[in-house]
Amino acid sequence: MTTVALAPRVAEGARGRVTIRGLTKSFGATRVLRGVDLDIADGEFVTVLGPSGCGKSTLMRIIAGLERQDGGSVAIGGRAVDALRPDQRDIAMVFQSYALYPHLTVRDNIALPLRMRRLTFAQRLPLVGRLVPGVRPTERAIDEAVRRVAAVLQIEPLLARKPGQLSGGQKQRVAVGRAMVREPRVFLMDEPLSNLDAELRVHMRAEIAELHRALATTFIYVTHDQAEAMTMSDRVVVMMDGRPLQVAPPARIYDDPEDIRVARFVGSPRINVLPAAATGRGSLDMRGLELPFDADLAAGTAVQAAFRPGMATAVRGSDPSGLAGVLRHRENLGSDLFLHVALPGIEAPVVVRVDPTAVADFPVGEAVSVRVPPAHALVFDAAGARLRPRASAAMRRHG
Amino acid sequence: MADALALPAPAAMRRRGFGEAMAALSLAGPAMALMVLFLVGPLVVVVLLSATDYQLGARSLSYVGLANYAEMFADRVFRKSLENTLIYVAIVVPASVALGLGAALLIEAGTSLRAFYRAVYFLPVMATLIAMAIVWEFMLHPTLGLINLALREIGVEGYNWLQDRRTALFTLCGIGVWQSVGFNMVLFMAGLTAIPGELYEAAAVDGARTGLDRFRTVTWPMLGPVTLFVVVITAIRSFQVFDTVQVMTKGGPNRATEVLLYTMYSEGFSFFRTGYAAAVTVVFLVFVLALSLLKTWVLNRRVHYA
Amino acid sequence: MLSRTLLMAAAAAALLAAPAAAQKTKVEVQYPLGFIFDNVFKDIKVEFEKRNPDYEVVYRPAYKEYEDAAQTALRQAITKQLPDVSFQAINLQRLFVDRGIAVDLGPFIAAEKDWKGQGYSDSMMALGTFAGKPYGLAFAVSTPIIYLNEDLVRKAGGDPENFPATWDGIFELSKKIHALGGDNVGLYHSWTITGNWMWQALVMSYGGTMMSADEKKVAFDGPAGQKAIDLMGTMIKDAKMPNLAHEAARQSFFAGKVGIWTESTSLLRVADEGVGGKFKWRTAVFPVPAADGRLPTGGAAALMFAATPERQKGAWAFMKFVSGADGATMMVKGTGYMPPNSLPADDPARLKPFYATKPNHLTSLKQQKYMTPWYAFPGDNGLKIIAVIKDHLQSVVDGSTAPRTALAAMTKDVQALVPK
Amino acid sequence: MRRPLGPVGAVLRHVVLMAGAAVMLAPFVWMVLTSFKPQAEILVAELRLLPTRWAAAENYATAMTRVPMLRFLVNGAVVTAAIFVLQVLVNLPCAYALAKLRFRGRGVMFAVVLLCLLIPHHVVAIPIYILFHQVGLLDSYAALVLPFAISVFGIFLMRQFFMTVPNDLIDAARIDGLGEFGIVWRIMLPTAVPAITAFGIFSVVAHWNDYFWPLIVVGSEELYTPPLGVAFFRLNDQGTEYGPLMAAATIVILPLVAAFLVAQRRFIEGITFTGMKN
Repeated sequence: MTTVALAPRVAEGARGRVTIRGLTKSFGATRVLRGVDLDIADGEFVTVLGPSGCGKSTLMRIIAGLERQDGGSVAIGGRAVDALRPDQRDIAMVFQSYALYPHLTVRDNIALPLRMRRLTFAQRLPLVGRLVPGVRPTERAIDEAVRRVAAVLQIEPLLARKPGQLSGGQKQRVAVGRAMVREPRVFLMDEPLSNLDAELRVHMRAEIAELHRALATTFIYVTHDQAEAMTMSDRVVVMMDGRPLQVAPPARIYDDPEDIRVARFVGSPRINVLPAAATGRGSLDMRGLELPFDADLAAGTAVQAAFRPGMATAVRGSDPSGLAGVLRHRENLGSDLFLHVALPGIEAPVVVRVDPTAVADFPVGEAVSVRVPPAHALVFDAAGARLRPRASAAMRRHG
Repeated sequence: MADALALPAPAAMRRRGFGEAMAALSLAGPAMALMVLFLVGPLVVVVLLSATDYQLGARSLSYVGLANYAEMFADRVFRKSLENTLIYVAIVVPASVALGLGAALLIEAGTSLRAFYRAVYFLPVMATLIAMAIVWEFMLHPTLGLINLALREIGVEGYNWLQDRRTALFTLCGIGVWQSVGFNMVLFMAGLTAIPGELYEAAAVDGARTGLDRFRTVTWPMLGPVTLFVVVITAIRSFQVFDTVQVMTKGGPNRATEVLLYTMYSEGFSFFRTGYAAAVTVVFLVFVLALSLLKTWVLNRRVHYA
Repeated sequence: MLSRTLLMAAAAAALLAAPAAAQKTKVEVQYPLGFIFDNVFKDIKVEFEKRNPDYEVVYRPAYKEYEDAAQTALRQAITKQLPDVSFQAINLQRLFVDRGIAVDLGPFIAAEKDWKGQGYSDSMMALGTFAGKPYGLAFAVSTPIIYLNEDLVRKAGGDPENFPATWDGIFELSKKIHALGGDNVGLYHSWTITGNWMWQALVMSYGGTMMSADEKKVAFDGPAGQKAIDLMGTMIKDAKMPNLAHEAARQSFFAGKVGIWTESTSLLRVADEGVGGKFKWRTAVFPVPAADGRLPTGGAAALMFAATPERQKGAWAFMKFVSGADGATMMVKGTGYMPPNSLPADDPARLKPFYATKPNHLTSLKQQKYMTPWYAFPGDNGLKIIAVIKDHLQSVVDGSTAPRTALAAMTKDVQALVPK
Repeated sequence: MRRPLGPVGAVLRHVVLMAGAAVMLAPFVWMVLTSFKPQAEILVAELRLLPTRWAAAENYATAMTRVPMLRFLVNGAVVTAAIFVLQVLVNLPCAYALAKLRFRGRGVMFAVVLLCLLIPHHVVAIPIYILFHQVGLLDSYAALVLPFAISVFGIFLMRQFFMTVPNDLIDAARIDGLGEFGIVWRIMLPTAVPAITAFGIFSVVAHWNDYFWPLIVVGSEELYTPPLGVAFFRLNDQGTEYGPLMAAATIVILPLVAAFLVAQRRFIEGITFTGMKN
């Protein structure tokens, strides 16, 4: 997929714009979507990220028209599509299981959507359809389109095979090809990489990102894998409990989460969260350690302070400027060394990244102190909403 | 704009929902209509008919309550029929299940000629029973039949198998067993292949040395549910014995081979006593229904569905 | 069997020639007991079509036996596929009359000139008359007679010329034949014939009836019936009658293994062919022990099932022909039945010379004085009653039930099936 | 999977299985041999396997011509094929709807299917007979075929199979522009070929061999199916001409047995598969 021969589509501004308003959906007593609003610009690559059961797949299926919403609306290209069948919405979808028709060859799989729209019912009839006038030129055009797509995806040698004879990666490409061939306004991708092995997944990530750049079509991509979200998207929608928590570019999601659930979901190892309390004098008390934090908090207000393992440092022995604990376990990944430090009275250990060359400095069972640079501490209120110091809060409004 | 969009399009959406229901209805509709016409409706009708004195072709009928049932249980032919059917089931089920299991185990115990044996034992399942009944009738002919000729070769006096009231029913049982062994055998084979090989290895590690040990510790417990299932469906099939009786003995001699379905057939379609035949049908239904429910229960325990 | 193949071929040819024959009106006919009647009906078709060129006779596959004939026709009535003319057992005509299937022949007879003059005697017409209306035209009538293997009888010390007229004498002879050893059978009484005909014969020969005069109560358990059932018991126990199927017994007689065989007169021609000169045989009269003893008239009558006037015309023409003097002549020569029609027996151009050369055929004629209608049970359960009687008699013949016990059970079961 | 038998066990296995095989095969062998013998050799009461004079041609010719045997075979083929085609046309869409569509009343519908599974066909014979009598359908091809157009077992089996088809496949088809009918015939039908084959074998075997229903509804010889035909043949000659009779029996069982011998594995799998669910 190194060269994309498909000409980027002439921008029509709103062509691939997706507008979602107040979308709600329940399955029985379970509320799956609790009011989703989303604006996706034409040509944008948006990833919907969330744990399983957060409603991200339902959201995608409603956009596709495969599921009916209880309330709210979806517009594609400025036109409400709620009453339209999936095939009338001008979208294409790549499924997690690829959903290739097992009885059709790769060629026929890719050609099927074109046949369905370009041929009449009579022309599609088996055997006799061939005799209906006008079939031949259309079939030729379809065949041409299939070949073009196959060339782009480099699956020409596979065209005569059936899906059962393909590897996972090949199937994935065919599925993408079937979506591409109809030149939709919006590509919907439902965890398209999750059935691939780790190595192939990394490779396909790059290909999809490249494909998006080449097609410049709107991509809506659903995944529970943060790496995919972070590496490919223009913007990420982090969804939880049927609601988008934050919609932002990947870096912002990681560095500047709006909600503790977002902070917890994104990043590996997980972010460390410790209870803290406002001192009432522009700082927080985190287990006896004072963190400067300029916010309007009454003294004693319970908050949660969080910091990513890579942002803290660890020193052997006890250190008054750090949180005192005991080293329980070391995780040496070669590139990184993660220390799991147990703090008294806290169940989950705090994880800190250190330079792996320093492994000898940290014997298991010894006392370790964790230092948290105040600038890298993220503060959330008891309910999990982000708290910001006064200055940066003002700044953020323009950001 | 946002507000305008936020309004759902209820009419349009309802239309789409309606469309899906319509699609489901048109897909399932023909089957459902036929189901009512040919299964549910007739089931109700047969129960209702059993409370009437309807005669096929008659212009009227009247309600007689349980009179048909009273007559039935007082009728020697019916009691004989019920008794014979139960005897038939009681013989054919254990015999054909045991032989089917034995054949499956023996065939699977080795590799040579496996396909041959399987095909041979299965052949009677495929062959048109009515044609084979005629062949059996010839084989059982008192003077010209293979069986008596073969018996005479070894110095045994044969019987007039189908004409003798002492042997007729058992002869039919024998044909029933012959016909269903192969069917049970393949079901058992399917059950055998479903037993993971590791279990035999585990049993060997745990000290099961002889074939009997292996059978008792692994094969039999694993085949248990299959066996129960095979027993029940063989019972259901045996309850429906008809072809051999109709063509070979017509229920005779002296009702010695009268069975439920034949009673129903002769009452309904030879004597045209439709109401009475419906009552016989209801009794037949009760037995088969009980067995079918048992089967569903067995199936439910074994594989999860619905 | 070759003739049947020819028949099929002829039918096929007729089918191919359909356009040419399209003008002819078809008369669809169905009759029972193909092994007795096939030849006769083949000839009748030829002769009838010669005399009635407007009609074409089409035969349906023959009914196996009388009960099968009735069942099939009743079912055909339901599927509306009745033949135009159907031959049914004399005692089963009632089923079709009661159900309104058979057509009243009164108007057709009324339109005929000198009906009686054509040989239809009152006694014969009575066989097909119900509630005062004629429905059936008797076609072939029979009585039970005795077939005897002269060779075996002689070997056992009997005299075929002076064959015993009593059961006791017959049993005595039977025992002697049985004592000859081998697999020789002294006596076979064809008790299964159409379920109850022979039973009626025994009961009636002792002066009994099947039902009370008002047809409400079973009467065959009276003294006559008791004698009859005891007689059957004696046949089994003393006269050593084996428990054979009817067909097997017939084959055995033809093979020369049965000494005394009670059977319908209808099988005379079949027996001629079956025995084929292997041994000498003759017929004798059936014992009628009681002074008021009777014998039921077996045989078949033609019923009209045709529904449209067009079809009825053809059906009537055919019925008239088969039961008339010439049809009866062909039938008698080809079977063993007695003629229904009074004309041919004494007609030198018809049966007189035939009877002169076939003394076996005369036995039944000698019994004419005993003839009484073959009783038809009332109500809808006629067929079932026949089956019930057959079952109970079977239990006597196979020795599983004492005769009197069986009679009591049979009485009870039949009583339950007749209208109250 | 199991340990191989020792030499004694192996021999014993063959001895027992061969004895069983002889019993299973005896009627077939006797039937075929008898169909080669002239009447005179059949009627001798002694055990002789091979004919001294071969009468195969006569016997089979008689079997084919005395009754319209060819017609019966064609009837059998037409009726079984019609039943199977109708079964697919009627039951496949229903199974799809029950497996993959959400609509009100689906639960009730499926419950009815499960209930109907418990009804043996013999039970509804009388009412259907009366129904056909009322509408004048008795003694017709329709009477032979129509009652079997609905196969709740087929619905059940297909539904079970469709449950295993990923929903994604159906969604993909919807997005590609297929309607629900299109999905049934263009996607589900080809996908379900193995299950349909198994069901087809089950259906064909059952209806080619069926005797009960044709016996009841058919009166005219022209409509006889092979089982009725061979029974009719037997009645027709008083059951004494065994050579042609055995030839007729051979002819009737031949199509299925031949198909079975050719595609043994498939037949056994089909019957096992349906048998386990039935």
